[in-house]
Amino acid sequence: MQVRVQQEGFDLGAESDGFAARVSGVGAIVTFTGVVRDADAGGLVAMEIEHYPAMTQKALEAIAAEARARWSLADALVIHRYGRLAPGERIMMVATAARHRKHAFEAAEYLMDYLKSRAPFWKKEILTDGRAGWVDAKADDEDALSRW
Amino acid sequence: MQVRVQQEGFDLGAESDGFAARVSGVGAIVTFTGVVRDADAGGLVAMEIEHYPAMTQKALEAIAAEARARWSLADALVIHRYGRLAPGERIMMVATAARHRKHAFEAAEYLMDYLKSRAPFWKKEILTDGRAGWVDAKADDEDALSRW
Amino acid sequence: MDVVYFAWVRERIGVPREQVESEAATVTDLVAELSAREERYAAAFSDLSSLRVALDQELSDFEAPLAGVREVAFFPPMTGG
Amino acid sequence: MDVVYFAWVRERIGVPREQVESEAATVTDLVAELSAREERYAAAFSDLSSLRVALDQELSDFEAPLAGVREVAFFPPMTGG
Repeated sequence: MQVRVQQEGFDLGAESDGFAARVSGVGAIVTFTGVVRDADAGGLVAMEIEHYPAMTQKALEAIAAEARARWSLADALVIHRYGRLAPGERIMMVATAARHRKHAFEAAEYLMDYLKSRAPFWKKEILTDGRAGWVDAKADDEDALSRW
Repeated sequence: MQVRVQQEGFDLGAESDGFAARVSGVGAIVTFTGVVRDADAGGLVAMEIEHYPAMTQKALEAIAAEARARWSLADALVIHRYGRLAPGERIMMVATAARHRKHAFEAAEYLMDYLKSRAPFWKKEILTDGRAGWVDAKADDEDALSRW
Repeated sequence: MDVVYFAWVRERIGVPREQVESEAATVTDLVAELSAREERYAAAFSDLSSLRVALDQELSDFEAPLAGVREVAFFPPMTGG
Repeated sequence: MDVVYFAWVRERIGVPREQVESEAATVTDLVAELSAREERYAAAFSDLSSLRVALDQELSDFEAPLAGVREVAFFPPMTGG
């Protein structure tokens, strides 16, 4: 299991290859990559991601360990960035590997749902017109946790 | 949209990077990779994948086009191999890109469910003890289609 | 018309493809005609619920008419992915 | 104990971290104590339903006791991923 919290970018291809090369006996590998997209109203200059360094690594490891146990994953990977990111930059990725596709998909969605609402990150959108605002947590994201 | 049916292997990292580089305006990229895993009872020497060349490309394109329209995907990728594969080799991959993670995940699962039961591929397991047998379609896989 | 077979259907019938002269109106009629010709067809077509059919490379069903069809394919349920 | 703030809570209070001397028994007591001290705390803590609290880097709740706790963190609902 690998959990990394970092400011620098990551290489999606190399991470995917490395993850796939490390697992054996699996039939299914799922990756999810989160990308900074433009604000819903447009005009995004940057996304600033703040986190709680003393807590982040520990919180992500607990989430990944829970997913791994629950779906008997062969392995799980979580990478999450912080700092200032431009539109189109990759924010984070997860990867899961399991014998069956349903388990790999479910575990990846579980990781994403928990990262969204239980990992100590906060996003601020910086807009072209000079405004800036913290992204509100969505009720949908909180509700998503209830399915697990 | 890219759909490829091929005998040779594919480079998961390069395909993931290439796909991610081609899409813009998205927030979520999901990939699924299928790997030849050992038979449930063990002893798999090879998996032979037969297909219906005149139909395969067309069937995969129809499935990918339906997924793309249904979830407003920015793009979709399907690669599926045929021929003789050893345990641990990659059989196929799909990738989806959408604004929101739920759509990217659902579309990838839809692609997989339809590839499993509606794309003209058949798998034969060659075992160490000399036996060989066609993999039966699972009722579960057929049932999975009813959720879409 | 051309008739093509895949996976264990191909193995039981013994050829991957053949030309068939037939006036069969539907797939079911064609299946009955072939099964009456030789045992290997009867064996391959003994349980239609375990077979699928495609007409000109489109999934179809056993009641479909064959008029104008150039290629009929018989195979077991697909196992892609 | 150390008290740390993130996102708009940090911005309203004006510092990311401070040492607080307090005999508060629970998080709610600490919030009341700080809110009584200065307006900026009252503003940041005006709606507890929009706040989350972690004690020694573990998510907790406002009724939790503070005995033995070294670091209290206040922040809005998380938006990772």
